[in-house]
Amino acid sequence: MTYLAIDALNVEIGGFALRDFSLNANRGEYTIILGPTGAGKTILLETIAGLHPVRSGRITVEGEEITHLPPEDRRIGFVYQDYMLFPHLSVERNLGFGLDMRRIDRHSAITKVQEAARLLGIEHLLPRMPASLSGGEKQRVALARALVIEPRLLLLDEPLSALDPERRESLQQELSRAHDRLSTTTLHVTHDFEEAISLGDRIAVINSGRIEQVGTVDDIFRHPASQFVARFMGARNLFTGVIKHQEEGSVLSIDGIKIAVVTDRHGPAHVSIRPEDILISRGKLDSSARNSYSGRISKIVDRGPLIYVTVCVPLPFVVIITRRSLTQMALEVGMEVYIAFKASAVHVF
Amino acid sequence: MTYLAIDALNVEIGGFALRDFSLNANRGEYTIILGPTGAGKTILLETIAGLHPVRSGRITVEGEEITHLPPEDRRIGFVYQDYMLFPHLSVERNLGFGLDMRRIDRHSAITKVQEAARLLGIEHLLPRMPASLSGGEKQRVALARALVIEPRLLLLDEPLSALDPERRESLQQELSRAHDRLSTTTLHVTHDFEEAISLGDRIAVINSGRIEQVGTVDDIFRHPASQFVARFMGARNLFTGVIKHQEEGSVLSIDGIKIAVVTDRHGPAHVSIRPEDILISRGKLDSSARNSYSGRISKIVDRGPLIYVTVCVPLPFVVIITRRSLTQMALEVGMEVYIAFKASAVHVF
Amino acid sequence: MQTLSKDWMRISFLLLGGVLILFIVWPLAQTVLSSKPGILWQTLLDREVFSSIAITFYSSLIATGIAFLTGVPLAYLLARSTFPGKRLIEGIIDLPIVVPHSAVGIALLMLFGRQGVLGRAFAPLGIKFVSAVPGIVIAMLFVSMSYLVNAARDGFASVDPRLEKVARTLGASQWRALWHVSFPLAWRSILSGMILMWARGLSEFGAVIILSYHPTVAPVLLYTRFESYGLDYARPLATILILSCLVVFVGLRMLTGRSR
Amino acid sequence: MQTLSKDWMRISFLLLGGVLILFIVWPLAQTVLSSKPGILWQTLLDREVFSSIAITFYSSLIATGIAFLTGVPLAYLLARSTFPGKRLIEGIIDLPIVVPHSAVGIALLMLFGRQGVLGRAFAPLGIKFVSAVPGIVIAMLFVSMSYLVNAARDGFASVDPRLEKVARTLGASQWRALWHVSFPLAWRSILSGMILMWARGLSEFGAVIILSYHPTVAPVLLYTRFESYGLDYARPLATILILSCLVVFVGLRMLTGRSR
Repeated sequence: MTYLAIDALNVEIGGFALRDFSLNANRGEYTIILGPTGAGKTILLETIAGLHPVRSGRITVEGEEITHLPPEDRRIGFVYQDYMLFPHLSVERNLGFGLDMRRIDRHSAITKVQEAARLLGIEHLLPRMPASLSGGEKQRVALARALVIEPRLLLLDEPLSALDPERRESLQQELSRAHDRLSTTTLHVTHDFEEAISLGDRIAVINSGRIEQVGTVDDIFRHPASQFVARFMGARNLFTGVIKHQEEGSVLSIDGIKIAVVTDRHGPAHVSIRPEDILISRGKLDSSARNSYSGRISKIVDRGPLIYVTVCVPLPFVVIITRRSLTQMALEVGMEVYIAFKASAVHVF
Repeated sequence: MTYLAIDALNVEIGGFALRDFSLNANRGEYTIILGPTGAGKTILLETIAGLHPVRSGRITVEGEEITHLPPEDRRIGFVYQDYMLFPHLSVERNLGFGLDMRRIDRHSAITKVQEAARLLGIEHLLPRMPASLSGGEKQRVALARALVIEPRLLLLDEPLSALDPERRESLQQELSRAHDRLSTTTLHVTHDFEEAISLGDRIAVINSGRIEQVGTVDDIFRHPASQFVARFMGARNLFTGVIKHQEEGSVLSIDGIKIAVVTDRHGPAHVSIRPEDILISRGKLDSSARNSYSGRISKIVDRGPLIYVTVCVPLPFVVIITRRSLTQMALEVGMEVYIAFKASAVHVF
Repeated sequence: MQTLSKDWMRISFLLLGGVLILFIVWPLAQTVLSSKPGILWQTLLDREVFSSIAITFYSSLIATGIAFLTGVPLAYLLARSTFPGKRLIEGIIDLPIVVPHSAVGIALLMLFGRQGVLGRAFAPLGIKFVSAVPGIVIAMLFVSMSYLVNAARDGFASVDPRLEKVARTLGASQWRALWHVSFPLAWRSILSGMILMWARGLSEFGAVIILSYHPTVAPVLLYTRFESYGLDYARPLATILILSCLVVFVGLRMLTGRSR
Repeated sequence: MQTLSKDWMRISFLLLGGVLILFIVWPLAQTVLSSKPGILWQTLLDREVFSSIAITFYSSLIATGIAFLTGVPLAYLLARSTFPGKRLIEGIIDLPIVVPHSAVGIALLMLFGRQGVLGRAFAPLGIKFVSAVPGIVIAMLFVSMSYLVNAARDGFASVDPRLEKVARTLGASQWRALWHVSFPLAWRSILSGMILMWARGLSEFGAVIILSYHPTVAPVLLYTRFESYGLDYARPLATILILSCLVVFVGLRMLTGRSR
């Protein structure tokens, strides 16, 4: 049975609207809601949390309808992009706020706060005031505050976007770890494509208040359901595989094909290669490019000055070349060609 | 004789200081002052315009000392990055402001305003109010307003940085055109490396209130005088040549070497190629890369995981490769190699 | 030369402004400095003076309390909601600043006087407004409530509404979210508004004198002493009033960066 | 349920705030509405009323003019410069709002009275302040200048100083840059400050009555009529004062988005 069911929701708030919005999630699932800025992602989450009146439609959690329940009776954790810690309360009292409001007895409240702080590694911050925390610390406190009430649903509104890149990675791991441990059903809103891919069991792409597509990363990337999804994903060579460290350097294996990469990471990972970084030739290449494959051209798309050539290795690689290269090399569909790209051109995330 | 001479200027304004700042310019010269954000470029210009008191040092124009002259007596045109049009005056009265203040008679004032408006192609905007103009239009008006007083010196404070890329190019041409026509001695401040290269007869690189180096584009690029200049320029393959349209596409010629490029421009131009976009190999390459040259390795610099290889074609190209490629190909200084890069990897500006 | 010409404009502006500053400071300073401490102390011990000051202080405190109960919720609505007529209400809140004080007294008397609608309505409850503390309170309330409502509205407006939203998701009712989050965060603004309102209430004369000659508030007592016995007799009380307002005002300034 | 609980808090807040709004509007409305137009007209034709209104209006206008000449330059300095004692000056500018009006009258009388330092200094010039228009003007100036200075300062602060710098490079002296650029751009704020100051000056009673019983300003005339003949006789004049303030105030509101 679906754990969270949003059914034909209609909401209208100051010029913005959700229309016939439907989305389901199973217990413990981590769903990424991916959409461009201004797609109404925050309003969607606020509506699920009960902060906006619903015109029509239903929201149910575990079969219980919560559509018209006030937010304080929903037990849904919410983390805003810019933290929204209570500036007049210490970290400890921020974490305890939800328990105080629910009139949990003092003793078990202290235990729960301690537990949540331990889970996110912020025990040492408990006596501090929010103003003295760094961005990453604030974010962790906001997450702990939402988790301490043992929410039935966790809503994250672009939780990583206000952080600098290094912090981002560590908090991303924190999120994964917390989710693995607690398996709280989570909706995580973002406009960042790579964030979506690294975190989501599944991704829902939304645009102007409407679901465009829901599916796995591969589904959405390989079979975009609409023009918008295709455009939003962009033309990229995106692959998922396992990175191993070998003598000659790191190698990512996908379906038996090995791609040399430059990274410290290992284990499952995603990589992308920009189509303009791939070289195509009719003869075998002997160059500094460590990745070199032979394949067959499966598609040639003409886009004015630039030509998109898809080469199946059999893994499909999209390569961008100039019109002149196309005529010079006389490329045609079905032709056997070589492609090559440098290990440093492979983006791992 | 130098037209503008700034000699050992010392200025201190709210925590920021110019120290022993010296800079000369000949009549009609277009000098770019290039430096990172926060290097004190705006304060430098404001000081030259007379808006900050000078502690010590001298500023002379045409031999006349202006160090302590009030700004209204200097006849120095100033264009701020964010236009600073007078919002309560029409474009026409904005242009005429400097003439009114100088009590130029009404008839010749109208003529001068018309001329300046014609030079910058804003005659149709004269009756409009500044609030109704686009960014590019505002910029043109601000430029015309500064030029209408026939300044002895024109100071431009990041005049292009507030524009979007397309506007930028057209206003950049406007600037060149106005300068070619009027040959007003100009100081143009920017933090944008490419803007500096496309516009400057000469470039002065400044950092924290101090001149680091003054010279031609080539001087600064090829022979950085300091660590800072070298770092700020970055490791790029930068060349200057002439673009011609040929049957097979556009080609840039430099010292007899031809580089295929993708562009609509022709005539003198600069190009840069990122070192990581160049492929290196020991045998001749037959690929989609339209630019392919043989040359000799003149230098190999080891920077940890990445290696910088300089190949003289004899034009020197810097190529970045991985350590593994280096050992695999057994590259050594003096070795004959081939390099290749795609026409689309060449950045023209 | 540049610095010199700059200085000329600055200097003339400072001189002009200095005249205005001097015009404010000189009379107050002279009044305070020319009073002997012994006489001030004696004046304070005067029963009539003491009771008038006491009445002034606590009437203004009651008026501030009433404005707190009614005006702070209104300020919250003005900061958080948009509704038709909002701009009108904001205008009405600012209105008492410009209505002549003696006209305020007349208008209040027409409504709260013995013949007035509310005067008659409250009479059975034993509350009368003419020549009574309730009259003083409503006069003070009328002329000074703007300061509290505006300060409280600005205070609430500076609290991010999403803090309340987060509190709601954490289990706080709307009321508790206001009480535990927005109210403590707006408290400094509200408090400074209350102090300003209280001080403005203390200083009211025109509206109060029409409603209540007896009991007498301090500004009215000051006036009657001046009328009956002349300047020298009025001066110590004036000094005491100015000094107590200065203390309140300095306290206010220390509480907030800028009071306005 | 959520909307309902939301509404409960809103409704109770609106009710509480409504009491306050009603408290402001009702007395004013009743005063205005219960006066017959014929009687108002007759009152206006009364020589004593007409001259008191004229004196009030032009005294306040003169006070506003003086504050414009001295306070606007000061406001410019406060907006554009930082100098030691700036915060102190800002405090002094706000001070008149909290000083009791009758104490202001006493303090001014001590300085400008027949025995006062300035009173004696101005006497040879034929200017006297007690029972004379100059006294009315200084009383009004004291209690109302804060509004103009603060509005002008905010107005100047909102003009980018670089606009003046550009004007300087175009050949404007410092003074002309101020006059042709900053002043026109701050003009709306300054004008609204002048209107507010003027209206506040009109409404002053406590400070004025101590300095000048004759010539009589309208708020004082209102009070003396009430004292001598009672409420019914005072009402038409109160109505006229309230109406003229309302007109000024609505004009102010239309001039600026929000007056504060």
